[in-house]
Amino acid sequence: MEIVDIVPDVLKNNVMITTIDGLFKWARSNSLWPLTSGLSCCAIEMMCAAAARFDLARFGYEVFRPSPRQADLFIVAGTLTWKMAPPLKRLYEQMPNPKYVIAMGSCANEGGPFADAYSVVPGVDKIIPVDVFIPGCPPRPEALIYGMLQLKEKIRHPEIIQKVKK
Amino acid sequence: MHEGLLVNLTVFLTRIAEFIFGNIFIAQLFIVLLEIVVIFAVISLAVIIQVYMERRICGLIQDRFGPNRVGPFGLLQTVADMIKLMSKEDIVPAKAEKLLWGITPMLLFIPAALVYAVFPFDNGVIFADIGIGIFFVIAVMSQGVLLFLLGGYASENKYSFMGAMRAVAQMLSSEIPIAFSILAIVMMTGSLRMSDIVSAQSGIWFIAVQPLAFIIFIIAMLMETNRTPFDLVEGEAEIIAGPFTEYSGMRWALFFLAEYTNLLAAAILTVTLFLGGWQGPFLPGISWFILKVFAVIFVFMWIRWTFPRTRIDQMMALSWKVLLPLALFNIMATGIGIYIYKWIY
Amino acid sequence: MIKTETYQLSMGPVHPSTHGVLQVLLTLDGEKVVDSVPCMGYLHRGIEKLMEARTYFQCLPYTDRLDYVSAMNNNFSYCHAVEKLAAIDIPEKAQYLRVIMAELNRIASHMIFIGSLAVDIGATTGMIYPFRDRERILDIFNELCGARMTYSYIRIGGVRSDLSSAIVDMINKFLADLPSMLDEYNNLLTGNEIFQHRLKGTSLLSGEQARRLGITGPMLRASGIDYDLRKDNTYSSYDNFEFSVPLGKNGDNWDRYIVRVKEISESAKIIRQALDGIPDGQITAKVPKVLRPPKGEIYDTTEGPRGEVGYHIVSDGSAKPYRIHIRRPSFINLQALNILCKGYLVGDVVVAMSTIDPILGEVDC
Amino acid sequence: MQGKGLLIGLSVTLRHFFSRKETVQYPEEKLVMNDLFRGGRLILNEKKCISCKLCAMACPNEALALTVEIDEQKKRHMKKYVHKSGRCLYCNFCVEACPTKAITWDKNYEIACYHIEELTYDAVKRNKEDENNEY
Amino acid sequence: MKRRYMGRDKLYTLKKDFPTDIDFDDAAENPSLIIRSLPYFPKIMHSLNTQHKFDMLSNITAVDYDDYFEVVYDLTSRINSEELMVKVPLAKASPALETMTALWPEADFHEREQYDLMGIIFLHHPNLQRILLPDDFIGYPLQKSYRQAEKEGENG
Repeated sequence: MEIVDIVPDVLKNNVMITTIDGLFKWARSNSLWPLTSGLSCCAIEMMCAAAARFDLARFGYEVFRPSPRQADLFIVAGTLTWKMAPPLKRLYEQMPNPKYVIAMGSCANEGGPFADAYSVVPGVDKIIPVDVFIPGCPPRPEALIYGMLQLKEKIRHPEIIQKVKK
Repeated sequence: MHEGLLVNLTVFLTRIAEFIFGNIFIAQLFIVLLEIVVIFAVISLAVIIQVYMERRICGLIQDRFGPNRVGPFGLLQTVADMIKLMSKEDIVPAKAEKLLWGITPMLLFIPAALVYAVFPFDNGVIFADIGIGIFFVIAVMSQGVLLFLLGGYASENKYSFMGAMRAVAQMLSSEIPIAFSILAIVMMTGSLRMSDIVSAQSGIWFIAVQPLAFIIFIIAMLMETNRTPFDLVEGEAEIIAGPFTEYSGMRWALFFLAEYTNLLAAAILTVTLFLGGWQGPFLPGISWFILKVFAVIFVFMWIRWTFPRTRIDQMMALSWKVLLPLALFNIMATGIGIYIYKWIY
Repeated sequence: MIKTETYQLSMGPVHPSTHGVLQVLLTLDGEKVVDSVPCMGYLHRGIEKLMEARTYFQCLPYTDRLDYVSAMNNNFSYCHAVEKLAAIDIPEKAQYLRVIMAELNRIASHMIFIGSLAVDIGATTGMIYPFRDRERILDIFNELCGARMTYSYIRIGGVRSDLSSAIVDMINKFLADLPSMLDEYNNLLTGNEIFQHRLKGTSLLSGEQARRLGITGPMLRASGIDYDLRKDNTYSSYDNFEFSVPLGKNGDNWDRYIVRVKEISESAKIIRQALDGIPDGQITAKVPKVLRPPKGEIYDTTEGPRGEVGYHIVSDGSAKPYRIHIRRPSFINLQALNILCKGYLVGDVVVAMSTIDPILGEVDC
Repeated sequence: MQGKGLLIGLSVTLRHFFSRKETVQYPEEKLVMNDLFRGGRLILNEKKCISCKLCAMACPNEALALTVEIDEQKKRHMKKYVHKSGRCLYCNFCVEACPTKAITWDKNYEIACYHIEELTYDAVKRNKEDENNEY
Repeated sequence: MKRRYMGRDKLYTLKKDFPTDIDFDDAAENPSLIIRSLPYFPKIMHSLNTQHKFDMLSNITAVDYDDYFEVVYDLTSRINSEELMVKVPLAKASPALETMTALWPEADFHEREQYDLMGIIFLHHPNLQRILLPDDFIGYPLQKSYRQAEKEGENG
């Protein structure tokens, strides 16, 4: 639901609320700063996405912040193990709201090749909420960019998720 | 000598204000406040342009484009970043020294903006043309480090504290070469006043007369502004983000702003001391000034995206064992030069 | 009286310079490192256990994910071991193709090394250039087997597909451009005085120490010990090619960097010779649909980009391996971390960690 | 001479500042995926499929869950062909194992989704949906 | 140059020194050395290290057979260009044997890994702790009897 819909009729003339909301949505969707955190294979593809050929910077998403305090986006790139789960959750909690999570690759989605292993978390969404899933093992850098653009859509139009869900 | 465009504008505005308020004192106060607002707006705009420049230059150097999607040519990218940072949650670490931690980012902007009071932007356009101009700049610029120390200490984070310690060490090593390299110029002009230094360069810029001082000054200025190859304070690969590690959202943005404000100040200082300030043919002074400042900023960014980072001990060794003796030698050479010059003429 | 105290700093598991999820517990005295302990296992995925439940063919994709920046070399090592166990003879042509791909992947892996070292040392541009050039190799692999990182190209009994003329052209073109790429890295990084000052004389590892710690690969050779399995225990068709093994002198960070840079051109030499001399013939040997190696045990090693990759396979005569244990070079090389860090500054720890060049997928298995 | 290397480095980066850019502007320009590319979703050609389940047996990680139905004429039909892409290694073993080349990749890597349920899909059902869309 | 397996003559000389303690399959092409008596194990390894110049302990692995454990050492001699596989069977009840860290310092991580995943105890090891799995992990996953506990709690 848009904030516009919550506004009582008396205040409908108050344009500022909706404008600022829209402005923030525009700003957030155009400035997703990912946390520098590669878990495994997909991290290399994440680096490739930021390198010359694919250039994440065109969308303004290249500011990889090493400190979770300044990051907006957590790209879980790789296999999550039970040993890594507590630090990962802590990192997620250290990030300031609003924060987003992308699960990149099969391992992060549902455990991937290692779904049956004794030490692997079968899916990041068991630990932290995930906004976008990117299938692939590892996904191509374009697929990551596409995933980030999907996230951008989601931030701008939060209502589209309900439409897609069956 | 007051003939610049901006001066005339100010005089004109003062007249209008005097007419409105009917009191010369209130009118002048009003104009001063207006000037402060304008300078803050200009600094903010310059910072936004610098951040955009940095990201584009970084991209172009690295065979890619850099931000080019948000707005025309990606010009609104930094605006989006700033608005986003404003809308972020404000996290205060549970173990931080709350008061110190909270006020640090706000205080940090003061020394960063204060130095702009004595910079001559154009002929006669200077807020306070005080007699100890250059001394004032050196004194105020070094205050920034105190707040780095404060922020790093108050965060109660080991990385922050290490960053803060490094910041202090770095400031101590950079201030002295800066002061000594500037001293050579002061010897030549015989004045600490900024406008005198600029007008002394009407014939020949000091970069030609004092090349050694210029090199020392640039290297020390890179240290002062914490930029690669001397970005030890926030060396990402080593100590995460140094003193800012625990800051988020708008508080971090203030650190970020202060950093680029310092960079701008460093570029302005370089232009004023070595590149003839606002002076130049044909175009009005202010445009020459802006052109030169951004050229210097480009060089700083170019250096940043080319060089690796030094180690803390190497940085200090460079400063104390190389730059300082060289600066002292330069002072001696300048003294001899001045003496010979006077003896000939 | 002033008293100083040491303090603990935990670098990782998420830290920009630990190349994944390695955690290093540093005991520091100011900025000086007193002690450093690597803690791994944050990426332990139990590959050895998973392999026991899969057939020999199905194990292959898992080897891709061990050392994920040089999957070809892992495929190679695994297939070599299984073939030795099952006594399968590989056609000459397949061996040449394997060597070409393994060496190309070695170049790609060393490019990642240069890039990550550069970014750890603060030169971001130095990271982008090798990554840009690595894309060329990935293009070749993509054309060859349709994947950028997890190739599964080298199969038990041979290789998956033949080289097309387009791929040969791509490789030739890459090899022609390689010297200019290396020149660029040398101009940007190797020649840079700051870079040299950072690397030279730091994190010394003597030859004797390296030998005793079982260090292998470029790290051992940087300490001046001439030991390269491609020469000292030739496998596949490496004895057909002329190449030299670059050696370092002091075993400092600089040597570890330079040895790898030199290895890139040596690998290029091998590829060139192999491309010229590809014999005609089959690309796969006859391998039964369900491979049941005879009962027995094998330990086989090959030279990966990080050192000696070894597979210990126990077969009980069934289609699935009874036990596989993998000797991962980065895992063993990490034992040297304390020697490399002790007595140096925090800035050197980062560099030392880079020049060990651990890949966490391999360390944690 | 100290400092020479620094100047050479600066010249390298300045040259690149003006040189041609390497970037493929992704959403507008796309790299062409070759025939071997393994990625995207599996397409099942039901006419070719003989329901032998070799693909599921070749899979290292049980990412394919098949349901085969035997109709009145004792012919085998694929009723459900579920591909759990969350377990998939994209190793191509299933495609290679197929004796009739009935399965292929659709080579569309733009399949990021918002819900975890969308990762698992039924290729037979997708075929039907496509048919319905066409008519 | 190709590495050889340790020559049969050398194996015989070794057998002469430790007649009852070691064993090898004479019929096999590359017979691995099987150590029958645990007390002599460090001595035999010492002799391999010093006399036969096996300067590299390339790999340590442990195999879980139906009724015994077997620890396998893969030795390499860079000097003589030789290799050798040494096997030590251990009883299921007490899988413990002497550490090799004194002879080959590189054995440190290898032994910790086998302890972690297979539950083999290496006596006198300087720091025998879990290396890959978390400290609170229960069981030794590579043992054939290990059954994965019901997906370790959905709440994480």
